[in-house]
Amino acid sequence: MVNMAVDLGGLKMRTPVTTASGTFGYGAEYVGMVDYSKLGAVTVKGVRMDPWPGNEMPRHAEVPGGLVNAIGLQGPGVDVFAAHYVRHYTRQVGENAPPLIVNIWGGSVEEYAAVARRITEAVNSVIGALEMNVSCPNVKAGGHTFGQDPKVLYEVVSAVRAATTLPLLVKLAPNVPSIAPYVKACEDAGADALSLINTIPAMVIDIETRRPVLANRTGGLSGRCVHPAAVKLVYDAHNVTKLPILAMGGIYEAKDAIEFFLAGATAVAVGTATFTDPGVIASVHDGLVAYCERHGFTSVAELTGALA
Amino acid sequence: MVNMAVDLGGLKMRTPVTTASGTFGYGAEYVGMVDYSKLGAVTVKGVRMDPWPGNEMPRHAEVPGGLVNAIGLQGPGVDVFAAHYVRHYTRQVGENAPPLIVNIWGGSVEEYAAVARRITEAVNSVIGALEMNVSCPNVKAGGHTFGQDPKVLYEVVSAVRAATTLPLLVKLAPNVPSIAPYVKACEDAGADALSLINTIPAMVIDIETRRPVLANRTGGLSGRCVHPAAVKLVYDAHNVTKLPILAMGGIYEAKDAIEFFLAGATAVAVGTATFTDPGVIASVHDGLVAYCERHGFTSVAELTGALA
Amino acid sequence: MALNEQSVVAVHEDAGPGYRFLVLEAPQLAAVLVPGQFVHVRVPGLETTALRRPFSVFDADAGRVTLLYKVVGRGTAALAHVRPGDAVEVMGPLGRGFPTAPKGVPLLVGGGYGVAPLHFLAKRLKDPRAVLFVGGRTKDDLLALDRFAALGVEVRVATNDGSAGAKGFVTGPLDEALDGLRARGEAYELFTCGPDGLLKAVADRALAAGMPGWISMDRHMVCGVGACFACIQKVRRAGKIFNARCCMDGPVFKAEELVW
Amino acid sequence: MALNEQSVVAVHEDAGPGYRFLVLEAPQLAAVLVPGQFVHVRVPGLETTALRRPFSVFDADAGRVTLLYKVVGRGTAALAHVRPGDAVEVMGPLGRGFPTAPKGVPLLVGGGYGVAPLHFLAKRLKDPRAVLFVGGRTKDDLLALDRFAALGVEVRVATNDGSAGAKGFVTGPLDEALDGLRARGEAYELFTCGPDGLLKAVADRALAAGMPGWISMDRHMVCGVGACFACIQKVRRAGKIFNARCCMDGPVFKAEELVW
Ligand SMILES: Cc1cc2nc3c(=O)[nH]c(=O)nc-3n(C[C@H](O)[C@H](O)[C@H](O)COP(=O)(O)OP(=O)(O)OC[C@H]3O[C@@H](n4cnc5c(N)ncnc54)[C@H](O)[C@@H]3O)c2cc1C
Ligand SMILES: Cc1cc2nc3c(=O)[nH]c(=O)nc-3n(C[C@H](O)[C@H](O)[C@H](O)COP(=O)(O)OP(=O)(O)OC[C@H]3O[C@@H](n4cnc5c(N)ncnc54)[C@H](O)[C@@H]3O)c2cc1C
Ligand SMILES: Cc1cc2nc3c(=O)[nH]c(=O)nc-3n(C[C@H](O)[C@H](O)[C@H](O)COP(=O)(O)O)c2cc1C
Ligand SMILES: Cc1cc2nc3c(=O)[nH]c(=O)nc-3n(C[C@H](O)[C@H](O)[C@H](O)COP(=O)(O)O)c2cc1C
Ligand code: FES
Ligand code: FES
Repeated sequence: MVNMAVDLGGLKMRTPVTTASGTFGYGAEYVGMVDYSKLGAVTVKGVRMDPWPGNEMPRHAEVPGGLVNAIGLQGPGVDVFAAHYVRHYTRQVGENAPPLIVNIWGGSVEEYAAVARRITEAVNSVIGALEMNVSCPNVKAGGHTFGQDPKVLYEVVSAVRAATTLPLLVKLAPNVPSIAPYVKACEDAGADALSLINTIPAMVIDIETRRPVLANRTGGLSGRCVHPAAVKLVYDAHNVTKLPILAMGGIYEAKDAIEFFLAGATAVAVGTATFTDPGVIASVHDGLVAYCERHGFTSVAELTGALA
Repeated sequence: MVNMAVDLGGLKMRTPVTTASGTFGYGAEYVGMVDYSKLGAVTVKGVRMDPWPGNEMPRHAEVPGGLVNAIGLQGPGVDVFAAHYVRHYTRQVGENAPPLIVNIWGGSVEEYAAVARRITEAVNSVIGALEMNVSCPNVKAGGHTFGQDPKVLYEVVSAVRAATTLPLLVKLAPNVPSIAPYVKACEDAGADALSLINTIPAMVIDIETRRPVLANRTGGLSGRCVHPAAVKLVYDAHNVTKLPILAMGGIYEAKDAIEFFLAGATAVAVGTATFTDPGVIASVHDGLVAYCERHGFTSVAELTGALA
Repeated sequence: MALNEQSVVAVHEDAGPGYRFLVLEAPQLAAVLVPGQFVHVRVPGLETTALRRPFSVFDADAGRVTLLYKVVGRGTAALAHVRPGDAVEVMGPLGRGFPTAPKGVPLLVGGGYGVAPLHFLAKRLKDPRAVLFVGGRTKDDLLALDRFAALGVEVRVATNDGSAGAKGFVTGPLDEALDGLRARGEAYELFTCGPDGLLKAVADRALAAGMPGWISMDRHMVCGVGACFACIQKVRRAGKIFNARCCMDGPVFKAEELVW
Repeated sequence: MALNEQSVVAVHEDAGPGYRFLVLEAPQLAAVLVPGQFVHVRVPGLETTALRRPFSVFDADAGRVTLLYKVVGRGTAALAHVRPGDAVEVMGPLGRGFPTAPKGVPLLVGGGYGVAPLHFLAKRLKDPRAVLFVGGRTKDDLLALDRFAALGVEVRVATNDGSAGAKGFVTGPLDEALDGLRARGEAYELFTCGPDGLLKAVADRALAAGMPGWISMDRHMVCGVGACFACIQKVRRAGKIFNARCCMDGPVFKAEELVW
């Protein structure tokens, strides 16, 4: 028996597997196709204060080994989310619904804090943690700018920290020369954990129409092709911090998740792969158990940073 | 008849296709397998002042859709390069050998300048341009550090500019929040063109041995999987500068190269794809001609930035 | 609640030039699908990371689900290679379908593979008054007409080049019929699937006549289940305009909801 | 100068448990390959971006190139599926091979698929004195012995488990033979290909005896032509130690050049 429980900066997860924000709706969409008992948490689509329409269509382009998306953080706003979607989630998934990690964003430091406060006040026991998105490449006024400069990052994380008692994850961008200053800013501001990685800025051009495929012109790359880059960032971050890391980026099978653990992750999120095969979540979970058994680990937590 | 000639910051290329540094040796290795008449230039492996051993083995890991390498810039030093390899290249490739773009690097600003000066003084008419590598992720003391900070970048490019009369390309790293400050530093320092992109920092872990596959632990990702990210960086750079751009990153067919031209490239380099199929160079060239004909472009130079 | 069924190819045959019928043994899905819903297919032969492809249901009966598809790109090209006995992962039932208790004469209007959900609809309606209006560029774009005839559905055809039926757009025969119904004061209900231009033409007619119009939208999809927001369509509901998810809030919308 | 030939599979057959012979119609390559050189194969069935896989040449004759390979990973597993008539892109001739005019008794020492280049060598040597020493864990690792016998090459075998020939390492029979030759004052020349441990053992013996030793190295490769520096081996030449490219400066090195 492998102990699959992990503690992600105060969020107790019964398994170290969650979903990546934006690839699993508000948590109930995959009922019937995903075995929720294998999830230690469900991470939902980014939420901000007011309803947000997102970008024009088309919002995605399939590329070899991945996906480029520019959804643009569409969402109903925090009130509808808290009132409607959270209830829908618990009702649909049932008794054993894993805790929610609520991904949040805003157009200003104040908005980030306000969204965090509103969700914290909702006092719904299914809400387990907040994940601050400061790294979405698809909204100009939004997340990305806050994550580009360690000083601004420190400010916005500090403000959210002051606004919530929930475990606080900060989701960082992959396109930085070195992750260290960003990690330090999060630590100093009181974050409980890090999420790595968000999508990599990317672009696809239709050479026949000579136009960008996405209405937003550019988007973010996810899927298998980003995995080796994500492993490196998790490894780098783990080398400079004791903060636990939620790792994501191109997990399609247990092997990909195990690489993340060995590089330093405490938990992992399955994202783009779910679109192709919702069964990936269960097979990552089961593959982790099998790997621990085969390699003599009694607890999945021992895998974190366990390079030989 | 499509006019395939382009001017890459003073380097006259008979076609807009070259090879990516480090994937085409010192230029003669693919004689017999590549139609050199379809190349407008040949870009050679990074050269520094003294011989350099590179990293330990293993130096590569195959990943889905690409390659992670940590060669570590092995090379014989500028003197052996200038004396032996350049001569070997012209002898082997013959009369119509395309000009060489010599990729250079160093451990200090002074060394960069010294290598540039030595190559410039070699006055070998086959040497067409210099490409400064300030973005290799695989040598700690080397290239990368110079490319991470726009101020340091400005300094090292200025020093090389003062040391050479050859057309000067600067090859930038992809892992930056915004390419603009780096482009500006190159412009201000007098660069003639930009090369985009170098490899993306990456890591592969063997989960059975629980060790990084590469002796260097981490490496650089290249190949098809980096293409959408590379197109975005070329697009961004083209939006903030008039400097011509040599684009590379995951070109496997003409379509990939055409995306680069539409995004703003003046010329393109085929890299990792050559390992799998040296014929990619000719098919990219021929596909470009066919595309121009089909779309009514009389000159490939018209494609640059030609988004509808 | 959707499920992901491991189906087995039973029959795979031509349905006209560039079109194919794919019949899958998929008893769980066949039992629950309703007309207008779609399935999300993992195409065998594509790389393991490839996205699924959405297809309307042409028929669901006796443990089998039939799709009618057109080869348009690399996914459908790969799909065309599956053979009887091959396994195909199919997610469904997805989205909201058509209502199947119309308040008037059911008029079905289709273009191209848009006739697929209309066939399943006609079969479930079992309404002898049902008429299919179908258009195409040439007679090669007219699909499965024999299958509609077998259901006892009257078929009225238009082709742009006049190679079959009336020459011109399908709105020609449709407007004729609408005039007749209006003259007789008969209520009708419009159901349509096809290119955006056709959908809008049909929606406009439903709105103008104050008759119900049910419009099935074709939008590029990623997840197919409402999880990603890739497939939006602007709609007005309860006075508010918002971006609905076609895969979850649609693909069938009411004519009056749509904001074009 | 290398070329990239579009070969066609002529024969593909088992060569022992987990081992296969692949015979390719490749007249251009067959005409120029020399023993110890290798070819770089684009494996059909792998994704289009997959790297090539390097293989020594087992035989090159009458327009055909034969490889002897072991299924060890995904590339060789995919290769095992090619069928007669399939096209296979093969790059070659690559690297420096063995000298084929030995100054003494040619002693060939192989392990596993390392016998491949030694077979081609034996065939070209046409030296009745040639002896093959071959080792393996069990008799299942002894490959193509009949093919060596057909060339008139004497074969001396050792297996770790004693299931064929002498029990123990191949260095047992080899040392016996070396003792005999030394006793008779006969010159010999060593040629070897196999696991690193074996290569070092043979190189040490050549150096100790002052006899020529030719060592074929197996290093992970990317380009196969000297363009990428992925495949290095430390060597000493003209007093200087440097990282040689196995694909270009090797794969065959002189025993005294190698720095282990
Ligand atoms: C609800 C719904 C029902 C559909 N029903 C049918 C049907 O019954 N018969 C039929 O032939 N086709 C149907 N389609 C369209 C079908 O999904 C596309 O033709 C198919 O996805 C094209 O894939 P491809 O790889 O061949 O084309 P490509 O153009 O190579 O596909 C590239 C990408 O674009 C997406 N894409 C391309 N065209 C469409 C499209 N029209 N709609 C959605 N995504 C698209 C693909 O999913 C893929 O991500 C339906 C679409 C939707 C949304
Ligand atoms: C000069 C030379 C001659 C060779 N001759 C033969 C031969 O005659 N018969 C034979 O069976 N094998 C031979 N090999 C080894 C053969 O190339 C590998 O077994 C093969 O590449 C493994 O590929 P894979 O995809 O099955 O294994 P995987 O382990 O899945 O391959 C993963 C990666 O590692 C590389 N790789 C793995 N093992 C080796 C290896 N031993 N050498 C080089 N690259 C490796 C692959 O190219 C690939 O990039 C030779 C290797 C070299 C360098
Ligand atoms: C369609 C889509 C929508 C996404 N939306 C969000 C989001 O709202 N907030 C966020 O922090 N990340 C978002 N992401 C990023 C993912 O959560 C994840 O970080 C990234 O996709 C890498 O993981 P993957 O390769 O497994 O998909 C989105 C990704 C995709 C593909
Ligand atoms: C094996 C290898 C060696 C490389 N060596 C160098 C180098 O010496 N100097 C340099 O500037 N870039 C080097 N690069 C980066 C390439 O020139 C190119 O920028 C990168 O691989 C992206 O292009 P691609 O995807 O077409 O390979 C190397 C890349 C590879 C794969
Ligand atoms: S396709 Fe994902 S929400 Fe509709
Ligand atoms: S494999 Fe590229 S240099 Fe040897």
